[in-house]
This record gives sequence, structure tokens and C-alpha cells, in this order.
Amino acid sequence: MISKKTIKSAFESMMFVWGEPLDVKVAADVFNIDWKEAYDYFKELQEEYESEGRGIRIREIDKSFQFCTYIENDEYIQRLCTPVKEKRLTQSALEVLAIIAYKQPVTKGEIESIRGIKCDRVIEGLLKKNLIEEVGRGTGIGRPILYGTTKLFLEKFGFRDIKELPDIEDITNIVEEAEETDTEQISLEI
Amino acid sequence: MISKKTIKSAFESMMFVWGEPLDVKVAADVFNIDWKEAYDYFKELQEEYESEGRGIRIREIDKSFQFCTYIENDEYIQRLCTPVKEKRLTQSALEVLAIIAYKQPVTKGEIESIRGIKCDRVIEGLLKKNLIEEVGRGTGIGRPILYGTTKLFLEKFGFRDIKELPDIEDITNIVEEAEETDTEQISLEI
Amino acid sequence: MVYKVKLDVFEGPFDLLVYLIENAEMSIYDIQISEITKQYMDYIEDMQKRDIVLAGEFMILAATLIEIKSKMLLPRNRPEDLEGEIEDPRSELVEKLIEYKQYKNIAEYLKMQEEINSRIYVKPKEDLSVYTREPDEFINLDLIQFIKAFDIFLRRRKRIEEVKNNYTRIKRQEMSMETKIEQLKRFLTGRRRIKFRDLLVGVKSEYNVILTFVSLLELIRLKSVRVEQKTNFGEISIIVNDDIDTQQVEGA
Repeated sequence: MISKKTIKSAFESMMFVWGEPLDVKVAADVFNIDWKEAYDYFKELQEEYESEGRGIRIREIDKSFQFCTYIENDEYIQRLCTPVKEKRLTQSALEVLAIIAYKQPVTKGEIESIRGIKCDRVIEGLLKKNLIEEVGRGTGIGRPILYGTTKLFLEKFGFRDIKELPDIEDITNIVEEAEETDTEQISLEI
Repeated sequence: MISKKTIKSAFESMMFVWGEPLDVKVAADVFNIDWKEAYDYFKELQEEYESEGRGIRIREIDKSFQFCTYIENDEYIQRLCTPVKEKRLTQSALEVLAIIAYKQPVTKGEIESIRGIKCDRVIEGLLKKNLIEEVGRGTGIGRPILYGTTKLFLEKFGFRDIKELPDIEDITNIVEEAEETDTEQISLEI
Repeated sequence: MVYKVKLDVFEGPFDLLVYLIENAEMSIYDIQISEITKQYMDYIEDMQKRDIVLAGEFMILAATLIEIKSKMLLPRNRPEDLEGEIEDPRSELVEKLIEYKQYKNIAEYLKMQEEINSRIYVKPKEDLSVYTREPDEFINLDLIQFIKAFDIFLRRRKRIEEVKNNYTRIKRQEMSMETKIEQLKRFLTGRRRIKFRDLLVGVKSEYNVILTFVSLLELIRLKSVRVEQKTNFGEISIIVNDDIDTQQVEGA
């Protein structure tokens, strides 16, 4: 019988080598334990790193866990090195992504009717970046492709899962509050 | 004044993104503290990860520090990272396995006379996969090797012991029942 | 005009229209259509003067605006329409603009989230090639699969047995060469000359034709008969020797 302490320690090692979010199921299979047990261990570990105020933390993305840096240490990391920052998404990419995130599964036609403009190019770009994916086919004429967001989308935008997205009604408040309280922290591209 | 806690947390983040051993001097410069102070912080961190029995540890290499996995977890990392290749047994392998399962202990000659075809290769393959094993020698000419099924064989089919195998007479019934309830096709090489 | 500062940064016709409405400090629920249509058209003209290619959708919205504007000019208080409230010609557009604005807000929110998350770093996967070189072979088996395979084997074996039985029964009926030679000798005794074809009267199976021919070859070897064939594939004539009945068949 392998002790809980050993399993938790192994999970830390496994997350470390894996780099990418480690699926709870995959981790559970290594020890032949059930999913819920493994999930609880990951949550315990997450809690430990947080309460100890560690410089590395564990984040949950779509039933997977991943080591990452503590957000507030960003400044020191940048003093040490200039990490490669990925190019920010364009306004149109963000709009299309917003529609897909909230209306998924959704067809290109529906997206275009909301934005009032064609968006083949934008969708192509998002597919290429692996932020959206085809999730099936609609029932309408021509069986149009349905789009949904990916795990990478959750990772990039810091959502544990798609249900964590705030209600559409709350969004305006969130955006306005953020703009009032820390305009200086958000670099707006004008 | 930046607190010791903040500096130590930053050192963790820095080590994490740096990947390679992080020079104490380089880390000290980020905070404008002296080498000895930075070194002590790294040693404290190292001690913390060790005493907490963490799955990731900090190792010191030539006045540099680096995160690494706990050596004892190597086995679990290996289990996680070794890809699994699913193999199906061929029809001939399954036939030989069936004959051995029902007639064990049995010689190669007997198997061949039942199947009407040579089966050295198949037997070799089953031995390699640890589904059958040599269980003794026959009394006939040349004292031929006797084969039987292994514990792994029982495990794979979920039998507690070999007596749990269904009667040969019942096999057709079992197959027909199974086909009624489960239409899933199996790939058979014939 | 103020809107010129934004120039071609609009994401689409709705984006431009929302901007114009907000810039004019109008309520989205009470758009002054003629004013907005004018501004919108001015913008589009301006773009075209600058040789900026606008997507066709901008023109479609322009047409929609003009249509709404003209509907607004029609007299609305017609008594025969009393039973239902007359629909505001702007309402469909307003609905669309509100929905669009909602997603524009979400896009803004996502931008914030992207910004925040770009401050968190992860590490790349370690080099795992040492583990991935030799995959674990996992044998995928279940009982049903095993039994099905065995069942197929048993059935096939039964079939083979049946075929085998038929095969040997036919064989038992077949004549050996020795018997055939004796039969031929009896047939040829007392005859001088005979066509090979005459030996095959009543012979149906390929096996028996071959048997007859091979037996004939044996008789030639024993010098009981001679054969003549004048042309290729021509008729084979058999000339019988007088002493045919005294010749001994080897092994008979």
C-alpha cells in the first residue's frame, strides 16, 4: 500500500516534469487510485503551496493541474530575464472568441450575424492558435461546423473551466470596475 | 524594504522559470542584496522542501540552485511518461492460448496436431508476452516441454483461477449472448 | 470630425455604428436615425475618398439605416393599426447593437484576463525521450474476445473436418494406376490398333483422364504398346503388341 504522502509527493514530481496541465485521470492511473481521491490530493497540494506563500503555485485547468509562478512575482521574473511574451490577440479575435466562449457550440453564421461582418480569417487564426476547435456539426442546412473553446483557451485566460466564465450581465460591471481601480496597470493599446 | 518572505518567494519563481541552475549572484542582484544573504535564503528554501518531503527539491550546483524532482519518485515519473502501446493478440495467438488454457499442461506437438499447423512463432510470442509459460516436461520421446497459462493470463481475463474458464460446450452460447448485447466488432485476423 | 481619429480600426459596421452613437452621446434605445445615418454615410464616403477598401457589410448597414430612416418618415398614427402597437422600425437594429455591445464587453474582459494571465509563467515539459523510446506493450484482451476467437476456431475446425471427410471419400473411389493398367491390358488384348480417344469413352474426371494417360505411358515403357502421333496435338494411335498379356506390371 502506497502512502498518501508518497502519492502527493509523486504528483508534485509528475506535474514538474510534465510542464503542461497534468490530467487528474492520468495521474490517478499511475497509482490505480480513483479519480476523486487523486483530485483531492491535488487540491490539498494546491492549498499547501498557497498557504505557505510559495513562489510557485498549482493551478487547476479543466480537471488538470499545473505548476506555475506566483503572479505577484512577475516583476522579479522580468528583472531576471525577459520571458518570451506571446503576441496579444487582436480586437476582432477577442470578439469572436467572446462569442464562441459564451455561445458554444456555435456556427460561423451565428458569429457573423452578431458581429455584422465576415470572420473566416479570424476563425482560421483562432483555430491555428488552438484557442478554438471544431466540436461537431449543426443540424441546419449544409450541416455547418460548430465551434467551441479549447483547454488552451482556459489556460491562457486563467479559467478553471468554462463554467467559471462570469455571467454576461456581470461583465460590464467587472470591466468598468477594473478600469476605474487600476487603469495604470492595464496597458491599453491605443 | 522588500521582506525576506517576498525575496524567497521570488527566488522560487525565478528558479522555476530559469530551469537551469540559477546563479546566486544573479539572483542577489535582482534585489540588490549581498551574495551571502541570497545564498542563505536559497539554503533555507532547500531545507524547507526537504523537511516537508516535497516531490520537487532544490539542488545546489556550483553556487547555483535549481529545482529538480525528488529522486525516489523516479519510478512514478517513468510510469507516467512511458507511452502505452496497445497490442491485440492475433487470431492464431488467441487459438493457441485457448488450446493451452483448456488442455494444459500441453506440448507443442499436441497443439500443432489440434490446429494442423506449426506454431513455434505463436508460442514464442505468447511466452514473451508472459501469457504462457513452461510448466514441466512430458514423458514422451525427447521429453517435450509442457506449456500452461500464467497468472498474468488469469489477470488479463479476470479469472480467479483456471477452473473459472467457461466450459467448451457453453462457448457458442456465450458468444451468441455476447453478440446480442454487444454489437461492437472486434478485429480478427483470419 | 471627431470620428476620424479612429479611422480604420473598426471591427465591422456595428462597431462603427456603436462608436458613432456613443460619440454623439445618444441613447442606444433612442437613436436619432437621420443624424446617425448622416454621420455613418460621411464616414464611409471619407473612407472611399482615401481609397480604403471597406467590406461590403458596411454598405449593407448603410442601406439598412436609410431604410429605417425612410420608415421613420412615414405617418405612424394610422387608426386602423390601433389593435397592436406599431413596431418601432429601429427596434431590430437596436437589439442587434445591444447584443453586439455585450460581446464587445466580453472581449474587453477577455483582454483583461489575457493581460493578467500573461504575468504567470509555466515551465516547459522536460525531455521525456528517455522514457518514450520503449513503449510499454499492453495487451488488450477481454474474455469475450478470447471466447469469440476460440469459437471461430472451433467452428472453422469443424468445417475443415467436414471438407476433409468429403475429400477422402472421393479418393477412396478412385482407381490406382496398377488397377488401371490391368484394365487397359484386358481391353487392348486382341486388338491391333486403337485411338487413344477411344480409351477415354465414359471417363469423366480429370483424374481418370490423367490416370489413363499415365498408365498408357507405363505400357509404352513396358513395350506392350507403341504410339504414333502424326501432328502436334493430333490423334494418338496405339499399336498393340502381340505379347501384351504376357508382360508383367512392375509391383503388381
